[in-house]
Amino acid sequence: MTRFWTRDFLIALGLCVLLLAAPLVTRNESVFFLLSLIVIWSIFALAFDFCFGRGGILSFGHAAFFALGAYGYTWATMDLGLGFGAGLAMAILCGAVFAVIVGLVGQRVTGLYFALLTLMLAQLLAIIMVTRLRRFTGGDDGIAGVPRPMFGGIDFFETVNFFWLIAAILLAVVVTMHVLNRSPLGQAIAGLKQNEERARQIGFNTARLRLAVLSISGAYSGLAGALLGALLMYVSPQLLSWKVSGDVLIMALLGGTGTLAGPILGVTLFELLKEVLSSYTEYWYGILGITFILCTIFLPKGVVSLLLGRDKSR
Amino acid sequence: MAIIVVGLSIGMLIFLLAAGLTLIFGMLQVINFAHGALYMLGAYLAYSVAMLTGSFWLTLVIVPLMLLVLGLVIERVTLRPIYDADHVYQVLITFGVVLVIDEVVRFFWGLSGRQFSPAAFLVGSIDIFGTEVSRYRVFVIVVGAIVMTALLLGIEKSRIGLTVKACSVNPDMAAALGIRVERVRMMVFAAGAGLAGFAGAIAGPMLPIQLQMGNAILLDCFTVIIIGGLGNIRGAIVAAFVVGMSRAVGQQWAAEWVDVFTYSLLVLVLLLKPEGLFSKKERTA
Amino acid sequence: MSFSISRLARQALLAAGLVGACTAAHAQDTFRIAGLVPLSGAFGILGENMRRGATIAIEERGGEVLGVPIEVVWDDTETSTQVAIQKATKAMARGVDMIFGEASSTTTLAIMKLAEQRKVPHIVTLSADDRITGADKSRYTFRTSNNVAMEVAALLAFAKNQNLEKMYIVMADYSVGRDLAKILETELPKNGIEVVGTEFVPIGTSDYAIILNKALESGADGLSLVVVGADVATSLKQGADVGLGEKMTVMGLMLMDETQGMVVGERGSVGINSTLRYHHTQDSDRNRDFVAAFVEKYGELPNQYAGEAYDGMSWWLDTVDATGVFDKEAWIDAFEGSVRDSSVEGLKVMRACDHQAEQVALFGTAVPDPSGELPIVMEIAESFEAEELFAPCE
Amino acid sequence: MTTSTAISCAGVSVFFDDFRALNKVSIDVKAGQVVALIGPNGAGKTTLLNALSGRLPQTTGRIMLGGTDISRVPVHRRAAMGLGRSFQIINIFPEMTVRENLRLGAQPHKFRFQPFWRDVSGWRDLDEKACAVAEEVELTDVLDTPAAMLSHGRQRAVELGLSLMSDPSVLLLDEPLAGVGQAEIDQTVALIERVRHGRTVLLVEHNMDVVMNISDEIIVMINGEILMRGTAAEVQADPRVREAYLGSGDRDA
Repeated sequence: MTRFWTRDFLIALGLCVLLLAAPLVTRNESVFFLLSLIVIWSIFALAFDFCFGRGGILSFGHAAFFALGAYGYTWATMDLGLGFGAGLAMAILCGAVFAVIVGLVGQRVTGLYFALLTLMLAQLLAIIMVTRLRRFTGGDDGIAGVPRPMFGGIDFFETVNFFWLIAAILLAVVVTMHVLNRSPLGQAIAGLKQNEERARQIGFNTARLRLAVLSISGAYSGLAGALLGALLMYVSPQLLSWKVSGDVLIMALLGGTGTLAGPILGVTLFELLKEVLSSYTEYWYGILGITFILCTIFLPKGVVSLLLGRDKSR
Repeated sequence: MAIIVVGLSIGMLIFLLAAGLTLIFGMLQVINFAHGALYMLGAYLAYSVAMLTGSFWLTLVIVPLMLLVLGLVIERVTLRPIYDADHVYQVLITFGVVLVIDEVVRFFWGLSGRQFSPAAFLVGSIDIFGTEVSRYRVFVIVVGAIVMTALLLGIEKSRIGLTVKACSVNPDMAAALGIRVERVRMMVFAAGAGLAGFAGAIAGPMLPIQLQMGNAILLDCFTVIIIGGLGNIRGAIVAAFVVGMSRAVGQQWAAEWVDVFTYSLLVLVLLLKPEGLFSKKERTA
Repeated sequence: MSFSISRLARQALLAAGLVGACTAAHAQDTFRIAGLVPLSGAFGILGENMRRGATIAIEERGGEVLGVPIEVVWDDTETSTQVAIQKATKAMARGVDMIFGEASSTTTLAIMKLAEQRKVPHIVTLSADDRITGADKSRYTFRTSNNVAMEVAALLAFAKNQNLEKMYIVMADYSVGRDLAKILETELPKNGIEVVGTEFVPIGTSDYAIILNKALESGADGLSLVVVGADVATSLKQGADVGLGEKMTVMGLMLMDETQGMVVGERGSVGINSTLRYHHTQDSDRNRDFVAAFVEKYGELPNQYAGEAYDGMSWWLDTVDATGVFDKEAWIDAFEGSVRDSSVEGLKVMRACDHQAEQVALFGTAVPDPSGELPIVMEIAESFEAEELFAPCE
Repeated sequence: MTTSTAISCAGVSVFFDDFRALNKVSIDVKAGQVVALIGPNGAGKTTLLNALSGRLPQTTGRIMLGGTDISRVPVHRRAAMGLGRSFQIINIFPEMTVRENLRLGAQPHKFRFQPFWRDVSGWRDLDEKACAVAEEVELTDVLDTPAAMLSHGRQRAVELGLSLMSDPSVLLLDEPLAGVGQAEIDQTVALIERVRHGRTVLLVEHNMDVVMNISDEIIVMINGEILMRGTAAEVQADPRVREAYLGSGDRDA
């Protein structure tokens, strides 16, 4: 805690730099596409882990924040005709606002029950968005033609350029999160996770702290959702599926929670594994499952523990 | 009348699954996401057993036993090594088990769905008070009721039930009393898997046997165990009927609103009585 | 720490290099096809058969077109539009010469937007949504199979020929379903059939017993059952319990075929009427050859998904081959207005105005399999000519 | 020594369903005093502390801190108003160092409005405050050790230090000697003697020697009610107290 340049932070930065440097090695578009997915899901996994690994709040419904971010961006850019920056702002707002709503609704509920509540709220939102709000969500069909950014005369339809942009955003996310974790608020959140009762007793308004955790996590999730919408140029309520919430949980835990490098590593491993396995075997799904089981048993602190050693907080 | 029979049969099927899920939660404090996959595997195995032996009744005996054994293996290989870790990791590992079971089913049975018929006298419909209802659904209700009674008696009256209760309420104390808690956990998980297999075999003639059947019913089971209270078997019984009947009644009058209604109810329960509608004990862990 | 990072980096670069090497190797010396079909999830069985049908089409021409080998990469879209879009974007980044797929209309609609942007020819052999060749039509997308409009026309004609009086409609609750219900509700009365009730059911409903019971008790003699995905099997299987097929004339779009019969079983299937995109008994030389090749390779008869996939793929490849040039725009120009008199289903014409194939529509009825191998086989009950089904191009 | 009341409650009851854990209890503690709550298990001592600190809502009754009614004030606000407490079971932030623990304890009070990008480790006055308290509770030598690695007695000191960081005028201590080894008891008692200066202390404790030594007054509770109140000598002499400890210790909440 004393040093600013913790090993975890350095590794996370290193991963970002590695990603940013990828275009120097290859010019292959499909590689960038894969890397773009890794970048976006890394932001999402970091957002999820801010909630779970930092704030100690388990959620099975993070897909809702992610999807609302994607839709917020879509509405801002397609319906309101706003630019990329305003679109991202809208996405962040949508994610954060819904997270606050979830937090307010679930004020009296904690632990596993809160996790189940988030799952059910996300399901409820999914059903309403598919069946009752077709006009705004495109129903099962979703909305195609979500724009990518346009500024500085750069063609962001070139996957490389878009990749550079989102990799820079990932870098910004990593840095801001690190700063946030070391800030008074970050310390208060750490206190909330380690001992909520005591945090309340020494004078923290833990209810409000939980809302802060959720809204920050929701905001980052919304940002990630918007970037995915822009990458695919498509959004649909399938983003709300509980599988999305499950995926991000798996990725974050696989990599190692409560760290910055862990979620990024988890996402990278997950996506690369999927990519490599599915090109070699039809049964990649099952092999992925076995890999998870083995990792959970033998690397309970995540892949990142291999790099951080036993003393992971330093 | 048809509504009642349909509602009860849905409720019974969900109960068979939710009972295992809630028992496992009570004992292991783990939400077993693989429960739906076990149920699906049970249905496919039932198909194969029915094809091989030609007997519907044999499937109802053999399949639960097979799943029971599989449950023992799964518990021993995946959950036991990480008992002491955070429960989230145990949930995560059940996700992994889902992927593996899905793959196994795809490997052995392929992508196409299957079906098999129940014993001949269960085919078709019978007339009850002037309405025609499916014989098989009546059978499901009867069998479900028998299993339900047996479970209740087993848990609340028998020695085994007491042991299980002791272990789930206070494992350390139980261990101090000489109960082998690890073994009890394993047995409970296996029993839950066996029940899931039984549910799969029962569902075979009534619902299409296909790869995604487990996912579809799992959310219903979550609904039931949340409304009934996690770990509460009596609550699960009542909640299964509430869900089953509300499905049936809902479809009769407003099919489009059934899902919205169900999830709203769930959210309300989680907010107002997170320990479940039918649990007395205050629990907000 | 630094050791592990460098190892990771090396692996990442290796992975990147592998893909890079593959794409760099062939510029125009292969014809690259991206097969985007669901191989897992609810539509996995559809995608698997589409893959088989298309594979026969490629193999029967020796795996070559325009004198270069065909390279197909099949990507599992996992029955999810989201995944499909990811795979499609990746495929286009790889640089492919054509896209084949998908099964679900929603996904196809999303993919065709991408294909249009990247100017890649896109062949659809299953998705039936009218928008694909209607409101959302694009220069790069062609449909060689049925659309919903013609299937509905066939359904209406079939209902009329059955001399039904009262119809009950059970409809999947999604946007296409809502539109369809409106069409049926206005068109059926014009044929002298009264609509006595319409029920919208959420996709993925696990129990249809109550809804089917309502239909039975409505006094209708006909039931239009339009459901999708796993719901088809669910509803029919549960209908079997109450003898649905015996008490009402049940008809629907893509409701029953031999594959579906295996899931539903004989009892729930016999007597169910459904549109058929293709049937292996169709009488044409090409069909006989195709069926023979298919049976030899896969050991079973081709179903409608396989048949339509074969038909679209072989038609397209023949057209491409005939142009003699490696030019996507030229292929598209050639395919517009192309006449296929030797398709497995007889004459097909690719309309230049909307890229929809004009063709026959079939209506089949499930009957017990005389050989006893399958629960049921489909018997073609009626066949409607293209002129009855299509309005001429404007 | 002033004679004003530091903390008091009137007619406070806490019911769990039909079980009355506290039944119309009224007490008042004068500023600067050390008052001990004793009684058999289940007498309602911890419940009373919980009601006073706001951890449990009281069913009936009123709680006053100084001259202010705090009956409906949430826990965290009571802490800000000068009410500190420690817990029977060690209740600290185990993964943090002692320094981080203490810093966190001061954060919600004097140092509330700080920009979010401010790095906690570069925060001088917060650090000084933490060091000052660490000195008071004799933890200076282990400032940068993770709290979980300390001995039980020293974790008690962290616990106490945490309660002091908000500069409380009233301290509620719940069994500060629970689990502390024989060797460390004197040390901990000395600590309590030190921190009581300038503060009011209400303490629950089972170690009678300690209670008799450090408290100005003793309140004996049984079955959710107050049995008697008096000096150490008065309590020791009262036959009812003896009977309460020997006779009716069967009630277990």
